[in-house]
Amino acid sequence: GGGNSGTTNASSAPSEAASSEAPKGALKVGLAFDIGGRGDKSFNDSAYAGLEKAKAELGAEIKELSPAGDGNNRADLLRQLADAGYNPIIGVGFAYGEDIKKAAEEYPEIQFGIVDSASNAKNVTGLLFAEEQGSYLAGVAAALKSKSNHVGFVGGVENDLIKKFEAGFVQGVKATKKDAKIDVKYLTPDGDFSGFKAPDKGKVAAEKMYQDGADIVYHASGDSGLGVFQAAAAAKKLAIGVDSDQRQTVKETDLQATIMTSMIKRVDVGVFEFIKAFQGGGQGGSNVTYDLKVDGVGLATTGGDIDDLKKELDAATEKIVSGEITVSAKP
Amino acid sequence: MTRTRKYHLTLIGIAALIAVVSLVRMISGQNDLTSSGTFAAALALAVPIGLAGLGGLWAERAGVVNIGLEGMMVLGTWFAGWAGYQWGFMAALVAGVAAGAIGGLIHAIATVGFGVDHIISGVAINLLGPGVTRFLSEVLYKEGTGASALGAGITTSPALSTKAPEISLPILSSGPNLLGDLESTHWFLISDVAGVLGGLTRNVNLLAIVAVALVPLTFFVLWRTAFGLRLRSVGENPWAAESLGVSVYTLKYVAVVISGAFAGLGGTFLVFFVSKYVEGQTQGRGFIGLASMIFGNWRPGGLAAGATLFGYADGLQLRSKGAVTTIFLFGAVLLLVYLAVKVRKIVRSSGPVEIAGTGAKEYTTMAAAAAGAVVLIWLWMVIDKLPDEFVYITPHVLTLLVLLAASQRLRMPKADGVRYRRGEQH
Amino acid sequence: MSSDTLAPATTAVELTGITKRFPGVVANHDIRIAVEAGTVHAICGENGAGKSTLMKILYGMQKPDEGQIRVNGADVSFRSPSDAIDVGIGMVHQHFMLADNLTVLENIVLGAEPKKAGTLDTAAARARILKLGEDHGLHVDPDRLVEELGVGDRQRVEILKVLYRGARILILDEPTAVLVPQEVEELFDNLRELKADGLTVIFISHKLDEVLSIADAITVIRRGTTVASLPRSEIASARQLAELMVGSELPTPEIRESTVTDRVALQVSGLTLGAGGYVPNATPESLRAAGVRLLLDEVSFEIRKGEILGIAGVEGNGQSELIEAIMGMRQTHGTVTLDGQDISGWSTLKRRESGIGYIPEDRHRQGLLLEASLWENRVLGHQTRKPARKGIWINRRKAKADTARIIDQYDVRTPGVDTLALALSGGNQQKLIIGREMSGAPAFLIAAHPTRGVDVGAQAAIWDHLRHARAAGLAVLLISADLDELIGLSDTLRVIYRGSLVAQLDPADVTPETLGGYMTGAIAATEEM
Amino acid sequence: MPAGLYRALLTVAGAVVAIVLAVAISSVAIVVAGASPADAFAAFFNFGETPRAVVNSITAMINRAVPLFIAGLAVAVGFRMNLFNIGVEGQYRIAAVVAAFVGSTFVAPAWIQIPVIIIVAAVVGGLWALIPALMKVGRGVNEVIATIMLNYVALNLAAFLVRGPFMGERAEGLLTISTPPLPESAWMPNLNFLFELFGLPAPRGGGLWGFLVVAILLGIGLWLVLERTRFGFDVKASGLNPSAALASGVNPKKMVISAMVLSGAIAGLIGVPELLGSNHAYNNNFTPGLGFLGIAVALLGRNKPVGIAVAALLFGFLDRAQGPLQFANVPPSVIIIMQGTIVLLVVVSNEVTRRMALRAEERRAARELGTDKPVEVAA
Ligand SMILES: Nc1ncnc2c1ncn2[C@@H]1O[C@H](COP(=O)(O)OP(=O)(O)OP(=O)(O)O)[C@@H](O)[C@H]1O
Ligand SMILES: Nc1ncnc2c1ncn2[C@@H]1O[C@H](COP(=O)(O)OP(=O)(O)OP(=O)(O)O)[C@@H](O)[C@H]1O
Ligand SMILES: [Mg+2]
Ligand SMILES: [Mg+2]
Repeated sequence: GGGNSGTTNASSAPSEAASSEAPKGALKVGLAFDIGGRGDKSFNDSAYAGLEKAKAELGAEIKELSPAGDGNNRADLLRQLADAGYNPIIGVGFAYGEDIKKAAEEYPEIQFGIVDSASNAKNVTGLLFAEEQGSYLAGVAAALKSKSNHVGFVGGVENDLIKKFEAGFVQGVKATKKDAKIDVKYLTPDGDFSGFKAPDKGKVAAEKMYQDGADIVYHASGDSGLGVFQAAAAAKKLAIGVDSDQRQTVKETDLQATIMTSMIKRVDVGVFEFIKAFQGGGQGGSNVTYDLKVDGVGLATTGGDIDDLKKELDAATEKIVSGEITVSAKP
Repeated sequence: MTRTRKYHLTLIGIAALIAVVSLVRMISGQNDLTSSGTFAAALALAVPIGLAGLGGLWAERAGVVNIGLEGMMVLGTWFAGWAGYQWGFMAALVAGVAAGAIGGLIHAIATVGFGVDHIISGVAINLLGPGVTRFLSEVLYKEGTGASALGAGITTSPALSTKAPEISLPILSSGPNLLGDLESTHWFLISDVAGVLGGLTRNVNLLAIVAVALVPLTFFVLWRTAFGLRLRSVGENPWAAESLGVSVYTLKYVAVVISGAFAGLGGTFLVFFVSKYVEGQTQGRGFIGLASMIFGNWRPGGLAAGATLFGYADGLQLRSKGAVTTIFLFGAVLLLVYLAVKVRKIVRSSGPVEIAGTGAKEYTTMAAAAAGAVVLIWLWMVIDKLPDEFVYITPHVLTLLVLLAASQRLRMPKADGVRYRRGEQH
Repeated sequence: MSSDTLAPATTAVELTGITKRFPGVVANHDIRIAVEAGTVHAICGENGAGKSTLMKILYGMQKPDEGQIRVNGADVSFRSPSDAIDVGIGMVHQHFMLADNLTVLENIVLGAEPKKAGTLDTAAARARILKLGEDHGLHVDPDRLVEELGVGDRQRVEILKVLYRGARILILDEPTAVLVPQEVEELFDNLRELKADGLTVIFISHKLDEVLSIADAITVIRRGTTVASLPRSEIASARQLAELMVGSELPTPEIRESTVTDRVALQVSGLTLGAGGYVPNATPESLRAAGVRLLLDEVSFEIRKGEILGIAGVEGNGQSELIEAIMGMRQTHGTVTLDGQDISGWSTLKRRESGIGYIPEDRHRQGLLLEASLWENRVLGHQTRKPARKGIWINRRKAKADTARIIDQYDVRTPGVDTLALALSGGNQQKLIIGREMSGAPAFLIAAHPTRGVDVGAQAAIWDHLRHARAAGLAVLLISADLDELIGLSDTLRVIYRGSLVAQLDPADVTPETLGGYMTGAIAATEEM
Repeated sequence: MPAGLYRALLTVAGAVVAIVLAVAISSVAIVVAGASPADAFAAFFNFGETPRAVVNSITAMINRAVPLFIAGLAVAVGFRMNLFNIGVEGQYRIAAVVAAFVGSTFVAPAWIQIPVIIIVAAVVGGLWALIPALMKVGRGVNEVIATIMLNYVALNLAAFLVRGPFMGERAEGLLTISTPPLPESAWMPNLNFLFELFGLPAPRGGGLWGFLVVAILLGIGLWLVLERTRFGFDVKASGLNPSAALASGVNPKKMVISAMVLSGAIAGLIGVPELLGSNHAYNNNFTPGLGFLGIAVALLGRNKPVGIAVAALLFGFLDRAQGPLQFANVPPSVIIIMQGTIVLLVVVSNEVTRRMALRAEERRAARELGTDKPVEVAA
């Protein structure tokens, strides 16, 4: 596939926008979270960090809204922010794709940003992350660290976003060790988001992988990842976290020790840069991909478990940035 | 007498089942069918379902339908997480059980006290459980709180400060681990038994043992004590019970509160399993527990079988896709066994009456069974990889199939779901 | 109110000034009764007179608004039945109070369980029950499920429940309503024995000759108050007693002239049903050969227009199955023909549409929607017929008008057609059902216990309606436990015993005693047809 | 006072008391959360500053109420005869995905295509509900457990269909998977002119769903069916007393099948307003949970269309406040607590008032008969 085709042309957008003149008047930024909402110690909190930074550094007035537990009111939240005079407005999560598109058509005078989904209107900026690239690095690290030549991947929900993680990871492992074995398991089908809230299922799935001989399991399963870490701790093996630096967000010391690294996705950077660009007069209609080149994704080094792989990882990063390696977004 | 025979029959049945599964394992090479890992997972996944089911059993035996188990379980998870991170696992246990019991009390007040329809009150509790817990998280786990510093978030509590002990059987399952060695030989039957036993005796959470013990305990209390007799009489005919001086309201209250406590215990087990509260971690197990109770004909043994079946299928599904497809093979073998039994019976007793009376229908079912077996074997050979969506639903479909086969013999308590008012009998 | 401080010490129960009001109804008003110890004291009164309420008060199930209860000379005040049980009172209720899915033993010991080491001591309980059964001639199998028992056995279980608790004062609220004469005799023998042992019995029945045969004293209640309290010796006849009860003359169900025609309305032939339910392709012979117990065993009869065919039998001998087979609610072997047309394969609905009316044995269970209005109850069973129907719609206007007609013709005491059925007393509910089933000129009527639990006044009215309809050519299948009713109303009598019709009798020269003999199998079958 | 009016007044009074109590309980929660109840309740009624914001808010509330209303109707059909269709959730998902796919494949003028989509949804929902009905009638399988299990099956089947055979193309970079979009001929006209009638601006975007009209007609139709037809009578009879219904000639098997299928067919329509009104495709974010909420709505509305409409609007009203509450710094979960307590308290008060009404009825009957002379024996 060519999921990352937008990468190169757009990744320079933030810096371009930042240089323009900032408009006068109060900056009122609205943000609508994905299910889970603020305080999830992950994706949403990362977005919020970007928002707070905008408040601190750009003097923005901010308002953040969480959707209902089943996410039925996403579109309403966007409209409510728009009606209350917020501009720009950011939707966190690809699930806002359709709703942002409609809201953007309804409110052409307002700028929208959407995390994890491509721009789909004149006044929408897609804030994309090259998860597959970060996952590729996770794959490289896993392959190098694995003694059994056997690693695993646990996905929360079998949707295309999580499949990007799987695709990059598998490619990274295979590129490093051709004959390595990779177990893949998703917890729930697409549309059933309970897979992000099922640590017990994550634990059972990861347990099986460790029992079969895998020694490193990468998870992209939200709160279910907790189960993966526990399985790793019980089996005295390793795991790779996702989204934020989980070695820091997870507070249990026994679990921290199992988290070899985490694939970080800098939603905070994306959100902040988008707001900054808006202040500089940036217009939507294009995508910004936060990839390895702009440090939009990457591996966490807390704990120092992968410090010895720095050379190999830098090399892989180099190749991806230079375009020598293209990481596919589809398994 | 009859009881011993039933008991023996059950044992023989289980042995036969393991033999068939072992056979299927040998044919298909799917060792996960009887691996200790699968059974450990099955146990862990079955326990919360079984506890919810026991909760349902207690309530329904006293005549109160409890569809609010899910909500009570949610309350159990949250409070177990909240107390557990501060004061350890014993506190988690107490808080989880108490929270579930309070959910039960609300249900009891509505249904027993006010005579509200049982389903409706349960639905309201299912709304309230997640709402209240989310609210509590928003208040107590928000940024800047001490809990937040300990790793709490809006969707999770901090980890339990102490964990419930896990227990292994010495020599057999730990240390020399004889069962593990046997299992890895993959011998017919022997490895399977070793796998099953190993899975059920290695690193078992204390609460799982408690939960399993609660099944016979429930049977004992409900069927062997005076209290149990009174409780069941209330579910069968509350007016009769009332006329004999049994305090119907009190018993119903007690039963429903215990029911909620069981659901809360199930929630606590979920928290123990991953050592913290995670929003949404009950995953509809309250409903599945209710289903397993109906499946088990409102009896503890049957309920445990239902929960085990579900846990097993779910564990298998999570662990190995390949093993799940062998369910086709398993079904085929079962049908063939059924056919063999039928044929033998007909050959042996060729009484003309029986054949005349019931012949046609019998032959039709036999033909259907044979055709089914052929189709299943064909499916097993053709579909080596089912689409994932079909793998996820294996437990549910299995439950439906078993119900289709066995459901007509079910018998629920006669006054189950009936609104009872003292002194009113139309 | 200020009477007997001098009451003799032998008074077991003394009720003074008992008043109980329900919303809008005064069920008991200043009732006073004194029951001597060691006697059988009967209480009589028409439906709704307040007998059951009074007994429930004595048993602690309801609290009196005013009045005093004295048991064995001591003032008592009951908060619940357990208080009453504690002072030695036991009650057998008008309707069975048994849990079907529990065993006899469990039903008996419930609430007074013997315990051993925290568990239920079933062995001790079993021994005690068997001993009690031995002593009082009440034989039951303690380990059977109650749902498998017939009514006679259930009645015995009810009495054992009371005895098991060591009650010295027994309240029996209409215990004989479902028993046949032989069983009644047996029960009375038991009661006399209990009396001899010094127990006190309070006995309620609508069957006045029973009352006269067992009671030592009789209290009559009318409209919630005591109107008379007499020793048995002061009452000459049932007629006199009835007049005390209702203040007028006792009706009789006799028919004088025959209206039987020669045209067959309903013909039933070879109805057969095994205990395990309907088996396709089976025949009575094949079922018998396979050892299946038959609930219906080749039942055949015919009813002509203008004829009432009475079927006598102890409950549980296949009457319910027979009715359900004729109504199409249960699949059986054999054929049912209505007006020469084979209707065996028809649905219940179609049978009703073609002119079968049905007065069910249990009006609350099968006859009424208690929480629906009277006019909706009028529509029940007539959904597809005029005047209730208009195309796919229910014709509310006409249905209401027709309900008003029934209320008028059948003297249903009600404020109006929109009243909920549950607000009516049992007798009035029954009259509504009869009016409904008679409307639309049915060709054939099944009347199961048409006057059960109905007081004498309403009874007479119901008999009258049956007689009129019969004169107009209606064929009736009458099933009743009231043998006087059966003998008095029927043109032909058949006896059902263990699923088959065992005797055909002439109501003109049969006595309740011989009838009872056939019903219990004491007299051998003399099948003639 | 006529008995009917008395009963209605009693019911309304009970509901008001219940809501007041629920408000009091939620206020406690709000105070605990450190916010002011006054602000919170102001937020419920704060529909926005500008006319357009008000219009948007009203639209959001009604658009939320429409599917809830239909879900309530679907559930009520079964509940009226004590048939517990817990499977509404699965029925509407399956129906929506199939209807969306059929609608995108079959193109015709709007007046043909829209009805076809609606009919397809109803048929699919009805067929899916037929499964538990047949299981119950044929094998005596309890419908509660069967429908719960079938919900999981439906959810997965819908996911499979939208990811597999029914998947449409999607724009580059979009991660939502959906069926092919409906052609414009299948877009249901909106009702924005209603706002214009009052001189208000039209809401933007999809606007007020045109399906509202269908829903109202459905409610009236169902009311007629349940209250005025023979079928409705049979449903009521089966619910009040199954054995009496049987003896009256009602075929219980037929009733189970027809009520379940009718319930499923209505359930099939739950997703249609969203499909025709705004999404124009079934995607993997399609609004979930309507079936379960439908149970609460139906019970709150006492299984009667008018009551269900009121309950659905109440839920829509509460749900709409999710945003405004957060603007007022109140945790939005207060809404779920309010919904739960309202459901619980309203049913408690329903029960209390129902009993009071019955008591009054009996008393009235007794009073009016009180003048009767002693019973006379008819000759
Ligand atoms: N729980 C109650 N609530 C309201 N009214 C009641 C209640 N129980 C009885 N009644 C009223 O009290 C009156 C007396 O009823 P009761 O059952 O005592 O009559 P009864 O003499 O036993 O009649 P029957 O011969 O039919 O058994 C009834 O007519 C009824 O109106
Ligand atoms: N438990 C009760 N609660 C409320 N009302 C009652 C109760 N029992 C009886 N009633 C009222 O009493 C009247 C019926 O009286 P009652 O039960 O004495 O009739 P009955 O002739 O004995 O009928 P049945 O033989 O069917 O019991 C009705 O008005 C009914 O509403
Ligand atoms: Mg009575
Ligand atoms: Mg009585």
